[in-house]
Parts: sequence; C-alpha cells; structure tokens
Amino acid sequence: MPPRQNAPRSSTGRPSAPGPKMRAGARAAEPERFASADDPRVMLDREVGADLFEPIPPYPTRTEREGEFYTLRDGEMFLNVGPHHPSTHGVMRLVVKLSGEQIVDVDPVLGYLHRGVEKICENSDYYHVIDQVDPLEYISSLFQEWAAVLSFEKLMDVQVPRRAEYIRVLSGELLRISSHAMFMGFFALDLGGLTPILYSFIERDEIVEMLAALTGARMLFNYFRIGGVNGDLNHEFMSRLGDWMSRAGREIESQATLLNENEIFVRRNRGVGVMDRDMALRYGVTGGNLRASGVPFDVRRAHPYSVYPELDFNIPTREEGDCLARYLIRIDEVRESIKIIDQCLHNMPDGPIMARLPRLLRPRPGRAWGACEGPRGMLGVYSISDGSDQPFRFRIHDPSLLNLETVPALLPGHLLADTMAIVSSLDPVMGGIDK
Amino acid sequence: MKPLAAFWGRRSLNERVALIVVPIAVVAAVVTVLAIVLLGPPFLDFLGANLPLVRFVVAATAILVMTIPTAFILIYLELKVIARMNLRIGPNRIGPWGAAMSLVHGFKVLSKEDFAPTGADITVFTLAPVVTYMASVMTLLVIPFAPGLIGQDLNIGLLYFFAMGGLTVLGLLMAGWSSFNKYSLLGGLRSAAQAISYEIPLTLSVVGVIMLTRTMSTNGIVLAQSGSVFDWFIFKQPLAALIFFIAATAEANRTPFDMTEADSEIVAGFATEYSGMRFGFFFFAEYVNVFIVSALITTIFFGGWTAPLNWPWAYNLDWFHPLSFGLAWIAIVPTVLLFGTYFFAIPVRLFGGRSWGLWSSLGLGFLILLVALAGLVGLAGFIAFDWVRGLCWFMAKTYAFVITFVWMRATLPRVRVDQLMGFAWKWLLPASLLNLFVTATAVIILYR
Amino acid sequence: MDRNLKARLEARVGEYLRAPVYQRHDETEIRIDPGSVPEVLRTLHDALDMRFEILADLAAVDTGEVMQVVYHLWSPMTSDWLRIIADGISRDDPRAPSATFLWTGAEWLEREAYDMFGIVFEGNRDLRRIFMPPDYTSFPLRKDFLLPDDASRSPGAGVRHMEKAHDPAVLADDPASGIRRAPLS
Amino acid sequence: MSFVPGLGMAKGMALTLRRFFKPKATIQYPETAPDIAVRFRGRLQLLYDELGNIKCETCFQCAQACPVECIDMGGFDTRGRFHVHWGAAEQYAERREESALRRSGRPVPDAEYTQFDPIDAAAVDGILAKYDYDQKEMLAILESIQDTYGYLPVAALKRVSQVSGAPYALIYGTATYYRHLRFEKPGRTVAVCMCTTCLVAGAHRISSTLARELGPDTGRQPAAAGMTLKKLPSHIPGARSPLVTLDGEPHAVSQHGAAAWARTVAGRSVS
Repeated sequence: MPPRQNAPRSSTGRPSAPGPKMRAGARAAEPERFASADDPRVMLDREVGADLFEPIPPYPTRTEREGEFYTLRDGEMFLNVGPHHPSTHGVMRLVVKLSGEQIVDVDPVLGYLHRGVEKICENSDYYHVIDQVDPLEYISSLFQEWAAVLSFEKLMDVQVPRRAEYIRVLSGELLRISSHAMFMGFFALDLGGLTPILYSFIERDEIVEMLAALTGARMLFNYFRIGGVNGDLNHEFMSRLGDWMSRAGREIESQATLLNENEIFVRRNRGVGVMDRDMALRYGVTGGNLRASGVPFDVRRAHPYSVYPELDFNIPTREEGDCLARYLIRIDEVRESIKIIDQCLHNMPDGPIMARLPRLLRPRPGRAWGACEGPRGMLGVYSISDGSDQPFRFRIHDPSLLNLETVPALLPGHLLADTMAIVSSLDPVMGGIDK
Repeated sequence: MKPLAAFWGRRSLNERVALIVVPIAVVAAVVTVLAIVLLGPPFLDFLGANLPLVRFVVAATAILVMTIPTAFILIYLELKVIARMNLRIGPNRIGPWGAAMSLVHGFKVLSKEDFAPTGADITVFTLAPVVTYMASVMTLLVIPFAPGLIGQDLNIGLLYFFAMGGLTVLGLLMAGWSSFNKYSLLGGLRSAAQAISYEIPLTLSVVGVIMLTRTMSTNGIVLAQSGSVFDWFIFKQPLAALIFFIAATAEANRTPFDMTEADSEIVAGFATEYSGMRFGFFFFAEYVNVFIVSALITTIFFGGWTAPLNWPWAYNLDWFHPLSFGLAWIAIVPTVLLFGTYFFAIPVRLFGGRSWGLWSSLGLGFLILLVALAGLVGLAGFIAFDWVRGLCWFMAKTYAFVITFVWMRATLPRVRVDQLMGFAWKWLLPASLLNLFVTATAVIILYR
Repeated sequence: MDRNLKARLEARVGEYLRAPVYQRHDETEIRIDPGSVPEVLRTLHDALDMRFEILADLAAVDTGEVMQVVYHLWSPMTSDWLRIIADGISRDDPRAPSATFLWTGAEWLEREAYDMFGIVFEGNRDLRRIFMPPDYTSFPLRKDFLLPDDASRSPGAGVRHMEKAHDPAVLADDPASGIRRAPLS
Repeated sequence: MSFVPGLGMAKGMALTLRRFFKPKATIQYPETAPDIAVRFRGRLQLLYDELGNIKCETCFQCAQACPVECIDMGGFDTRGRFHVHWGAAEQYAERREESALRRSGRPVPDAEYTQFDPIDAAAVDGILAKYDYDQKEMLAILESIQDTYGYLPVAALKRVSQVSGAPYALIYGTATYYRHLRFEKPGRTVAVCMCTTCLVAGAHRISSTLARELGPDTGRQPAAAGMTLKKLPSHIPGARSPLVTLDGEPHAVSQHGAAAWARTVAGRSVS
C-alpha cells in the first residue's frame, strides 16, 4: 500500500516565498506503514468506493513531526475530536491518535477562528484597535483591551487618572470572577456534571448585567480608552454591585460543595495531566495553570501595572500541577478577587476618568510592550508606532495559545476521557488563540 | 346505462357522497350485528378454550403499549426534576406545566428524517434499535405490578430478566459497530465491557434473596415479603440492595455510569449516527430501562406491591355491587349528575366573583362533579380491590426510585471508564460474594 | 527602569549587542544579530544574576526593509521587561535560529511567526502553518501584503486587491501601494 | 475528599435537593421583561418615520461623536445623499458586492460606485502640501481637487482626512454643502427635479421622455453611452421649472424639446 502521506496532491502545502525547503528530502526516509484498523480500505464494504476516504492528512505532510504523527502503527486509529464536538471550547480540533482508548499522540489543529485581528489593527487607528481586540478573548474581553491600552499608554506617555485605574481594576476583577465561574461550569460539564454550569451561569449573569450597567455591553464591552475609561461609575452599577457583594461568589461556593469533595470528581482529576514546574516554565504557561504547578508568577505582582501595588491580595499557588490543582486555584483566585473588589470600593478616589488627549493620536515613533494578568494568564501587546495614526505593528500575545500547547505533551498515556478533563482544566479560549 | 349516467350527473356532490356512503354503512352495520350474534358465542368459547395463550397475548400487547406512556412520563419527569434542581423551570410552554413536552418530542422524533451514514451496515443499523427496545420491553413481562397483575409469572423470572438485560447490550453493540463511526464504536464497546462487568455483581447480589425465598419467580419474592415492613429484603439484605442499586445504575446506563453515551467524551456514543425514530427507539429504551430497574429494585428489596402498613378495614364492598341496583340506575344517574352539578356550581357562582356567569359556573360545577366521582370510584377501588391498592403502592415505590435516578443524574459527574471497571471488579464483586457467603451461612444456621 | 540591569547586560552579553542598551519606562531593550540569538538567550536564561526564565512573548516584525524577531523575557531579578530584538533578517530569505532549545513553548509562537511572516526558524522540529490553511501561499502580516478592503478606512484608501507579489522592488515604484516602512531606530 | 466514602456525593445530593425547592432563576421573557441597564448599548438601528422615510438627516454628528469611528456612511438616503451604516463596509449589501468585486481585481461596473474607485493620490498630496495641510482651507482644497480630477473622488476625500487629520465627517460635510462640488464624473448624469412646481410644469412627462430616450429606468445605467438618469434631490433655488440638470448645471428643457435634447446630450444624431 502506498504511504498515505504521499497522496498525489501537488502544489499544496508549499509556500511560494521561502519555505522549509529541506523538508522535501526528509519524506523519503519514513517508517514503513502497516494496514491498521483505521485504514478505510480495511473496514470497507463493497458498495462504498475507496475514493470516499481522504488520505490523512489530505495534503503532503510538511514536517517530520507531522509525517511521523500521521503514520499509523498497527492497532492505532485517528479520532477527530472537534471541530464540532460537545466539549471543545470554541472551534478547536484535536487529531487524537488512539490505541484502544489510550491516547498515543495528539495533534491540535488551530485556525478555525482566525480573523487576522493583528492585520486589521495595523490598518485601523489607535481608537479603533480597542474594539477590534474585544472579540479576541470573548469570555474576558476587558483584559485584552487592558493589554492594548497599557501598551499604547506607554507608547504615548499618557498618565492615567487614579480613579480610572481603580475603575479598571474593579471591572477587571469582576470579569475575572465571571470568567472563572464559567470555567468551573464548563469543567464540570466536560466531566459529565449537568448542574454546575447553570449555577455558574447565574453568577456570571449577575456580573455581566452589572458590567452592562457600567460599560453598556454584556460581552464585548468596548470600555477602556487610552488614558482612562469610557464612562464613570453610575448608580445602577453601584446598586447592582452592592447587591452582589452581599452574596459574592455564593454560586461558586455552592459549586465547591457540589464538586470539591465529590469522590468521582476528585478521582477523575487527581494526578491527571500533571505538569511539573520545569515543564510549565519550558512551555511558557502562565496564569492559574502555572501557579497550579508551584510557580508564583502573576503579572499583578511580578510586574505591577496598575494600582495593584496599593491593593492587598495574595497569589494562591499549589504544588500538584494536576487538573484538580488547576481547578482549585481558580476558586482561590475568585476569593482573592472578591477581596480586591472590596478594597477598590473602599478606597475609590475621586477625580477625572480620562486623561486629556488629542482627537487624533500620533505617538512618536517607538515600541512598547504592555502586559496584564488575565484570567487565563498573561495577556501581552507589543505595539510599534511609526508616527502615523495607526500602529505600525500590533502584536497580540494570548496565554491560551501556550496553555494549549502543553496538550500534546500532557495527553499521551491518558485515556480519551481525560482529554476533556485536561483540555478544559487548561481553560483555553479559541477566540484568543486563533486571533 | 344512459339514464343512470344522467341520474348520476344530476346529483349534487353531497348527494353523490350519500349515495355511496349510506348503502355501505347500512351493509356494514347489518353484517356486524349478524357477525356478533352468530359468531360471538363460539368465538368467546374459542378464546376460553385456550385461555393461557390469550392471556399471554393480551399481556404482551398491554405491556408493549404501556411502555410508550411510561417513557413519556419519565422523560417529562426528568426534564422537570433536573431543571428544578439546577434552578431552572424546565418545559412550561406546551400543555399545562409543559406536560405535553415529551409528546411533542415524540412527534418531533417521528417527523425527523432518519438517514444512515455511507458505509454503515444498513441491516444491522436498522435492527439495533429494535433489538434494544424489544429487549427492554420483554423484561417487563416478569414484573409483578399487583397481585394477579403480572405479564407471565415465570418460575425463573429473575434469570429471564438478567438474560433480557444482556440482550439490551447486544443492541447497543450492534448499533456501535454498524454505524461506521469511531465514536459509535467506542460507545458500543464501552457498553459491552460495562455490561459484562456489572452483570456479575448484579446477579450475585440477588442470589442471596433467592436463597432466602427459595424461588426465582418475582411474584414469589414479593409474596415472601408480604408480611410486614420488616419482611422486606432491604432489611435482611442491605448490602445486596446497595450493590444491586449501583449495578442497576450501570445496567441502565445512567449517570454516573453513562459511559455509553458520555456526551462530553464520545459525542453521543452508540447513538451518534442515529436520528429520527431509530434514535427514538434508543431514547425510549433508555427510559423504559430506568423504569424496569426501579421496578425490580422495588420488587426484590422493597416488597413490590405490598403495602408498608396493612389495611385491616379493607373489607369488600359487595353491597355496592353495580348490578344490585338494577333499573334504579335510570333514576340515580341523572339525579346524581343534576344535583351534584348544582351542589358544586352554587359555591362557584356565589364566591367565584363576577367572572363566573351562570353557565360557566354550571360547567365548572359539572367538571368538579366528574372529578369527585372519579375520585370516589378510585377510592372505592382502592379500598375494595387489592390489585388497585397494590398497583398504587408499586407505582409509588417505583417512581420514588426513578426520581432517585434522575436526582443522581442531576448531581454527579461521570466516572472514567477504567475507574468504572475497577470499581466493579475490585469492590462490587467481592462485596457481593461476601454477602452471598454470609447469607448462605445464615441460611444454614437459622433455617435448619 | 533598572540601571543595574543595563550594567549587568553589558557585562554579560556586551559583545553581542549591535546597539547600545535602550531603556524606556519599564522596558530594557537590546538589539542583537539573529545569529547570536542562541548564545544570548542561553546566557540570559542560565546566568545566576539574570535568570530570565519566563518567555513572555515571541513576535516577528516586518519593518518594510528587514525582518525582526522580538523576544520579551521576564526575570524575578529585575523589575523590567527585557526585550531582545534580533534585527536585520533579510526579507527575501528570512531565517532565524529557533528558541525551542530553551523554551519548548516557543514552538507554536515560531509556527505563528512563520505562518504570518514566512520567517524560517532553523531547529524548530514542527515548522508548519498554524492558522492559515496548508495550501495557503502567502504571508499575511508582511507589509507588502495588502488588505482587500480595509474596514476602518473604507470606502477609499483601502480598496486594492489581494496578495500582490512579495517583491519590494515591484512595490517601490507602485504609488498606489501604501506600503509603510518603519523608521529604523 | 472526606474519609467517609460517599460523603462528598451525599453533600452534593443534599445541595441539589435543597435547590429543588429554591426559587428559580429563570426569567420567563415575554411575561416578565428583564431589567435592562440604562447604559446598555443594545443594537444600533436607524429610525423611520410614519411615512416610511428614514429619519436620519445624515448630519454626521453620530459619526463625529463615535469614539471609535465605527459609524460609517454609504448607500443613499431618501434625500439622495449617503445613508448611515455601522461597522465595516463588508457588512452591507451594496458595499459587500463592491468590495467583493474589488477583491476579485476586476473593475466595478456599477456606476453608483465609480466614486469609490481607487485613485492616484499623488495629486491630492501635492494639493494638500500646497495648502499646508490646513483644515481651515478645506473648501479651497476640495475645489482644487475637483479642478484636478473633474469631480471629488471619495478616495481623495479619505486621503485628505488621513493626511490632514481632519475628520472625514467634516470634509464630507463641506463637500456636500457646496453645490458646485460634485461627486459624479462629469458628462454622466442627467437629473430631473420632481418638486411640486416642476411636476406642475410637466417634469414627470419630461423625465419619462428622457427615460425612453436615454435608457430603461431612472437610476439605472441607461442604454445611451454612460448616461445616468436620476431624480434631483431638491430644487435648486432660483432655477426655473421644469428643472433638468446635466451634471449639476441647470438646463432649460421644455416638454416638447426633451426628446431632441436627450438625443443631443446622448450624442446621437437628431432625426
């Protein structure tokens, strides 16, 4: 049987401008392939023609890694988890190589949500960028705005009023709580628990309505501005917030009682997908996933960027680095965030909420890197200005990409059922990954 | 010919219809009456001659028909209970409190296109849902709903039940293999493995009961616990009851053991490629299974149709034999209807407010009267006939367990496959063996 | 900004710098040749007074004349972000050494850079397109890749059609191609 | 995880059982409306009056107020001017096909959108440099642009707004305010005023004649080479009815002379 990689497809997978030319030679020396249970021609019955089945992948493989992944040994089969699957967050596709239910290897296929936001931002001026980056991490979009705004403010030396900073911290932490609530719900859902997702959506809905009263939108708040925020705190927001603070995180606590001690839940997560300290650092994992493996790296403390130095909160860390730790870290962070919100409400200064800026922004040529701590890790923006009113280069760094990159290293050896536990414990958001 | 055509041509449409229908109707009526008069008695004799066969056919049909409303009720129950448990309302638009929801589900499933994927083994693919459904329906035959109300009182009832339970898995396996989909395949194999490992503790846990009752007939088991509450085997065999409950959960593929259609892992398991009524069969079979499992737990460990409290005053109401009134019915019925209607209508008219006019209040009064009469008749039946009483108790217990299953589904996450197997082999099997050993010892010591 | 860090950097990787250490706000920036990336990264990662062990970001930049690969590092020893610019990669055959020998996570970042800019990272074991489809033939984030219709300015300036040749020589004398070039500072 | 096996599960079951009797969080929408925040942005949409005319006067104040310039103008409103849209051009039907065509690289045949065609902006830059990028000189700038190109290409206006930094709204307002500035390529458009006076003076008959002569229907591209027949948005004050304009300049056309005039304009021989 001809090796499947060399399917007769020409003119594909080869960039016109400089590409990996040296790969071409590599394909000659590739391991000899056996007929496997996955081979369509084995399971085939008469009336179905062989042309029904595409070779996998349907293009000549491009790297040794890809060729070696898409070569099946005996008893192995591919399973496409996604892009349409109940428990892939967003439109993610994992090509899983299984033997039985044991995972041999994984190849994540990204890009189903790619919109080219960086290019769009480079062609739209500094005011536009803020609402262009909104739908990137659609679950916690304020943080993406925050990173962009931080970078721009460094770029054009803007001094943000303290009240604006406090409002940013307040809304940001609220959104962090809602994002974590959604994480817990979906995590439980991927493990087969029906109920927690609805409890967490109750929590999230309160917060999101609150933020709608503040920012004017439920999901894609286009709220932060360069040098401040769009609108000041209003009575409706404050009253809603007051109601919520009286029972802050109640639903999340109820989930904790529902899951944290549940034997089934704990057994499914303890010791699953263990990511030790070195591995986490090598993979550039950030956020709760990194802290769950014992590295106390949180941009809010490691590199203070707003009024966070004035606030009193601590960075929860855990040593195990397994799914359970990653789940529990989130709960601790929710409690910390509630503390932060409380402090923000108590010492919220008066004053303006916007720095005075020209209508048309033309920063001096320069470079700036702004990073903030989102719910999933460090969100960074590296922007270059060439003196025009559009950023010359607008680079978005999304934590979910690197968090998801650990999946091919974490999954092998586990069962198919653990895929959902591990992937959703890493909490990726495909909108941010695919840019 | 021509005058006839002319006559036909002159008739209007209604007349033509009448001309066709009326003679047919007349002929049909005459024929029916004649058939009843002439063939009726011999037919009845024929039926009476081979009664067991007739009884079996009637019972099978009744059970087959009974599964549909049962499944509907269970589906609606699950929707509602789970919804309330996660702070939703659940279906509340179709019918009163959304009660017609599952009916609409049924229509939806019927009206959907059911297609088979290319490369599927069509015959097996089509056969699989039927096998599953029939297997789960056939198990209903041996369940004693009430004294005398049992499909077929087999003396190997439990054995029959477990055999049929095995068949259910066969259907799932067929579905998983024939769908030509890896998810389905995984689901089917999972269900096979799960069934194999959980049949054993399930069966072994019941053996203790069999030893105590010295019979395998479900009816016999119920009769053995018909003394008082403490004759129920939940008190004599608590461990067995626990094991049976857990194993039965796995047997019915319910959360936390719903490996076969673990929706977040393998998309819908064996049912991934199914749609339309083929899927509907699986859907029904699942809920019928839940009902059967609960019914069996009730039968074996919770005294079946026996009441927790005995009814000393359950004398028979022979004086109220309907025929004892004779022609008086002609007077009684209208009188009761008339005065009863007024009796219930008057308070409505008086206190119902302005919106209740004369006729509307009379109508409501009539409805209330009907409800009251139905209640009276039911109460009379409950007191008079012990099968009504038994049925009520049986259903009450069974639905309690059904709701427990739903409750578990609302709460618990899913167990992983290997943990599932490990639990079965490492814990349930030894425990059931231990239970068996202890029971055997006790039987030898006490009952000799 | 951290003056001490500047001194340490000059001490450690002084010979690789092709421009003086540049500090602004809370960022320290060094500019090196692409060839010397592995040594510099290794030094910064391992040296006991550096310990830049968290790779914050790996970005590629197309300045219109040359390509750059920009690394952002974080270390517990300083309060600054360290930015390393590997400068002067030719646009015609852009090649740069891979950082995967230190940070495995850089693999996908480099895949992204390759996908968007066509920079070939030698030593990356799995350098293929990550977002774009495998049969895609051009590099969208290059400056000579022109948008079909640019949302913010439409109608008008943005309407040119897609994927002109990636040849600066052709584009140089094409007035309609608004190819922007960064002032190389 | 507790030491008593099953205790954790029992706790969970107890919680769900308690929640079973708690009040529900569902908002039954049609019966009970959710309380929507005052600031809630919701969906942007244009309002129409009871006659079905769009209420938007295209005053561009929204476009100027919008902090991220997400409001954009395109298409035509009831007064024959640009129509208000939001967001990227690709979202709107007429623009979508436009940009699709442009993406295909072929010239856009639709005469309505010739003004969107890309232009060689070098001349614009020269003009702007001459006026020292001064926003106050906008009228002069626009006039010289029209002298250069013969009309005002939208691309040029965009270029002006990019380079000089003046809001596009301002430039566009200026361009639409002065009547001698035009967006159509010269030698193209015949417009008939349909105001009451003109109608009394027989404008309708004239326009039907012109339509018959020039082409099938008002607004479409007529059969005669490159002629467009339009309704005039509003009567030019002082011009005498019936009012027919050729590229904005009023022409004296009588009901009877309309056909001959059309032929002459279309460059055909007068029979």
